[in-house]
Amino acid sequence: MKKLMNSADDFVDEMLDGLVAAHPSLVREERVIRTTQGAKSGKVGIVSGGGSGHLPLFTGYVGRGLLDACAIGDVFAGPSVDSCMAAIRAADSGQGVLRLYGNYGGDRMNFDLAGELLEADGVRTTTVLGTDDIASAGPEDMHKRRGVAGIIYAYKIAGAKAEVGASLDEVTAAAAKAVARCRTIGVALSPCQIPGASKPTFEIGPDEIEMGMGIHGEPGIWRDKLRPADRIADEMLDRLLADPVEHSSKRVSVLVNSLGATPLEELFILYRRIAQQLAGRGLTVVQPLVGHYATSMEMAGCSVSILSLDEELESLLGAPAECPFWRV
Amino acid sequence: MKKLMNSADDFVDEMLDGLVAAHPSLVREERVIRTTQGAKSGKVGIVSGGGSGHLPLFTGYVGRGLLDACAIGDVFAGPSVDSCMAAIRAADSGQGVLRLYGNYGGDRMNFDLAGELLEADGVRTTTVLGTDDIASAGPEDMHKRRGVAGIIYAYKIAGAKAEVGASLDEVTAAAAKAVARCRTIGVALSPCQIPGASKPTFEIGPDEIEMGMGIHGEPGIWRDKLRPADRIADEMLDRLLADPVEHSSKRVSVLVNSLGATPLEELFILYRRIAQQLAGRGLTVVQPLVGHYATSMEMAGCSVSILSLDEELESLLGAPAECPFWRV
Amino acid sequence: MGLTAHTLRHAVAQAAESARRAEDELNAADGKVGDGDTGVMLRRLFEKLSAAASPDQEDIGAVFQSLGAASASATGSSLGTLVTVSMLTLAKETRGRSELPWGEFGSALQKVRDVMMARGGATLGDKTVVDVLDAVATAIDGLADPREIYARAWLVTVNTLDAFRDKPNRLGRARMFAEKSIGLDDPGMLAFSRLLEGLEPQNVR
Amino acid sequence: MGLTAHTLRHAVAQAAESARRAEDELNAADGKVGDGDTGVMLRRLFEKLSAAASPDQEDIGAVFQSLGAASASATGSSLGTLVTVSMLTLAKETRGRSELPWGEFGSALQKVRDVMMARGGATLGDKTVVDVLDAVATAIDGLADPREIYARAWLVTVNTLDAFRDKPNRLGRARMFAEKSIGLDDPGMLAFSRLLEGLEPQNVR
Ligand SMILES: Nc1ncnc2c1ncn2[C@@H]1O[C@H](COP(=O)(O)OP(=O)(O)O)[C@@H](O)[C@H]1O
Ligand SMILES: Nc1ncnc2c1ncn2[C@@H]1O[C@H](COP(=O)(O)OP(=O)(O)O)[C@@H](O)[C@H]1O
Ligand SMILES: [Mg+2]
Ligand SMILES: [Mg+2]
Ligand SMILES: [Mg+2]
Ligand SMILES: [Mg+2]
Repeated sequence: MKKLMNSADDFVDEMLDGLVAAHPSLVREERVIRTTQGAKSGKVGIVSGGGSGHLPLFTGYVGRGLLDACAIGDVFAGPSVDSCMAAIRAADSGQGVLRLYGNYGGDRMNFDLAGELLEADGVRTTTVLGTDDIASAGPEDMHKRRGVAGIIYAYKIAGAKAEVGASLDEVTAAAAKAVARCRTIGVALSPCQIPGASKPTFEIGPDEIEMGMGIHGEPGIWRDKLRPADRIADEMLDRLLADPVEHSSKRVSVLVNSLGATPLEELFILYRRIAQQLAGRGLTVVQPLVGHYATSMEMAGCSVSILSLDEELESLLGAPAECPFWRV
Repeated sequence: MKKLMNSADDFVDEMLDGLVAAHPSLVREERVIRTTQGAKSGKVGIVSGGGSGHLPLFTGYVGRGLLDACAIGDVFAGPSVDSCMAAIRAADSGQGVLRLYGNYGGDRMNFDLAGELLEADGVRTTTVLGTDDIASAGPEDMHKRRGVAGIIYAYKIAGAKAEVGASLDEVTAAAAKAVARCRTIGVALSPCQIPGASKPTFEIGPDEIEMGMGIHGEPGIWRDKLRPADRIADEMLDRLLADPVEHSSKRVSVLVNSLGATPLEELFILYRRIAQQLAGRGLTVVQPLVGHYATSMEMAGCSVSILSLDEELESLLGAPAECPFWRV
Repeated sequence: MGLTAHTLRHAVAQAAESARRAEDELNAADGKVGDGDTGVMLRRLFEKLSAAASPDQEDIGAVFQSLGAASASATGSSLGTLVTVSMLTLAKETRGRSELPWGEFGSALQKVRDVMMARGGATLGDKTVVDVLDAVATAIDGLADPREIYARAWLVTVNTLDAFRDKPNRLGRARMFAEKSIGLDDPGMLAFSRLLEGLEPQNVR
Repeated sequence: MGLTAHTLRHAVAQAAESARRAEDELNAADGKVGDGDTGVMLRRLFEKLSAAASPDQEDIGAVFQSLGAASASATGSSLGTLVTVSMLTLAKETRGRSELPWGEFGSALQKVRDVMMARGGATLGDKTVVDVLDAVATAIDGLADPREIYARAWLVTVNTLDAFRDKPNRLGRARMFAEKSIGLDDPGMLAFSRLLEGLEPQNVR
């Protein structure tokens, strides 16, 4: 796969340099991106992080009403312990910091270790893990599920909660509620390639799709011939709505997200069907999102996320927020 | 190439349905997208249009301080005469309408014919054609150049001018100035495929790139092996800055645009270099744009646009504006 | 004798059938020099035209007018728009008449050629649909026997394709591929020939 | 006799060289069950570790500490983070000492295994780097002759790879590929074997 890059080893650092050059609201310090103003005094901090290769995730969501700082690793590798520590420090104004990131082994080791090392300095941290990918484990193994695109809802909701002066526990509870009420499923059409790797993350036939495949190419639920968009949308929605959500509600937000190469045209074709189907089930869509929100570089495919709202979540979702890739 | 769609014949209409379902600020009437509020009384109208397959172009730029309406054709085909007429009518509040679209044969025939047919009804129209693609003809044949991503600068500038109550002639002049001071060049890495077509728009080797290729696969300046991103960025910039611009200035805006499959990571790697090089030449970058602004579905590659600013253009560029894909 | 509303409707239905059959071939021809959509565009367009030619019209100008209107709403591709202006031109020429005499057919086609050139900016020799239309319009000028018109039209169409095959395209998207286009048929000219070929000569009476 | 700061630095340099040589092989192994980056990660990590092992330190605990610090800043991959915690553990074990006696080597590795399991959540039998480390730590327990230690370590490493090859991966990314992973070496275990293989036994004295 062709990449516009200089070298695999410089891929992430050059990407980060470009990101902050284009977005003066962001500052780079090694493998940490934070807001230019720094931790807002009196506000609980929120950090996230993960591997590179998922832009706008994770660094692109640093901004007012969203993340305060973000630790970023090599492509598809966790952020280093140092980066996690630095991100937490950057986000801390003394009110404590929520670590809000996807449920992946490497990321957890690093954020956990960072938190333990900082405890000695009196930094208070809590953790909420994104676990929205319903294809990665059954409902009985909810805690084993991976975090994918739906985590941006948790960013938004925790960010809005922190913005109004809520305590660390309250912000943590809001993030946990957002995760608990969000479900995502993806479908993959073509792989991507890690810079420096000798081949793509997986192979798939020229007429095949894989339902439920993960954003790093983790195997999904089935692989079969491509079928009409409406049938794919229906199956994704059926699976999402069949997954049990405590207190599921009649008002939802929907995110139809490109994994990279899938163009907006196709996302809108899917969204059209999803909106029809949700309306048919008596569900009202609030603040839908259609676009590139969490990608795997040049991978083709998409994910659909549903966030089941309650009054609190809906008002937090609608609160003003601003980062380079999302503004409310 | 795999596409998430139902049928080639329904591709555009279903895409438009999804677009307006996701964005309540837009209304669809057949093959026209307009603002929900309709033509603003006392304001000059601005319409654009072109073939589908370039989202966010063209329909995604309908909004306050940008386009009032947009006529949209089949994938890579011009909008029909009827759509052009309907878009112009939708944009007209009696102050006349600027037709602002890319310089392609089919589009011109249709917008011209539409204008002539509407003249009988007393609708005043003017035309400014996007001609920013420097690879499509030499500076001596400026009027033969195709319009590509740089047209969004003309949208923004004409839109801001209209918003402050300027006359049709003034809005037209502002758009013409933006076009005259904007230059774009693209590089293609892989093709796209028109829904229903039997094969991709062009063929290119697994390690090749083509400098200057057009957004529909029109041949470029050279085709050769992939090279480091910095060398590509340098050549694109050299070509852009070597192209004569009347009153070129020391303040520029830059748009680094993905043609579709090329991910944000790579765009930022390019932008990093471009920003360095521009600074090295004593140029100041104002409001850079890096992302998916004018695509060709799943085509891989990117374009770089430079807009040479003066005081008027800079203030119009910075004026508030809002559409689903760009907010200032 | 001449072209009546009935004959015209029948011809449009035949053209729709021809366009359907030629879809892949025309896409492929356009794929070599353009964006590969001539066939799908033409098939979709003639589906709509065929539906738009309402069966109860006697005024041939009115039929051409509805075809023009349908085309104006159905397509915006270069070739499609030239079909639109052709239909609108023929509508103007035949308004209020119940037939277009065969003897006037050639000069009507010359008018169509002229508006196409005015609208699209092509000049003769650019290797576009205009060149084959010009050749046909000239060749049948003054002829009044529909069988002879058809035979001459078919002959010059084939000859014009042959004559232009080894010239470069000078207009439209194919212009960019000027050198590559040598040895290839222009998709618009080829489309014209496929539509003509599909008209049953016995209907042209 | 034991592991000194000098020997450790030399071993790290050798490991960096081994990681460079094994980069493609490890990427390929990880490509079959994971995301294909074990090799590139390890090569980059050991480049940085090799640069971080400053030549003027006599305190072996201080050398381990700088290796741990370098690793903590250089990598966040699963395997890389396990290297980080290993180095930090060994730093704690050897702080202020100029050598780690060979007789204590096995028990030090057992501590490393334990922190790896605590940090990463793996259990024995999951087919991860932990399994080969456990086998080695157990096999060399109490041995004091470096040549014997190396020989035993190499033997059980090979045996452990053999023993696990036909079992499914139960942890990390490879867990998702449990069935597919049967018959394949775990990339982390394979990495361990390549690094060990590259250590010149004559240096281990
Ligand atoms: N300006 C023009 N004047 C005359 N004929 C044209 C013109 N532009 C295109 N054509 C004809 O149309 C054909 C291409 O049709 P089509 O593929 O439908 O258009 P598009 O280029 O919009 O995809 C060309 O082969 C040529 O014969
Ligand atoms: N939680 C864990 N505990 C023990 N070993 C692990 C764990 N996670 C991964 N590993 C080891 O790391 C190897 C993968 O390393 P690497 O490719 O660098 O990680 P990543 O999965 O982050 O890309 C696995 O083969 C396994 O041996
Ligand atoms: Mg990895
Ligand atoms: Mg076309
Ligand atoms: Mg075409
Ligand atoms: Mg890996």
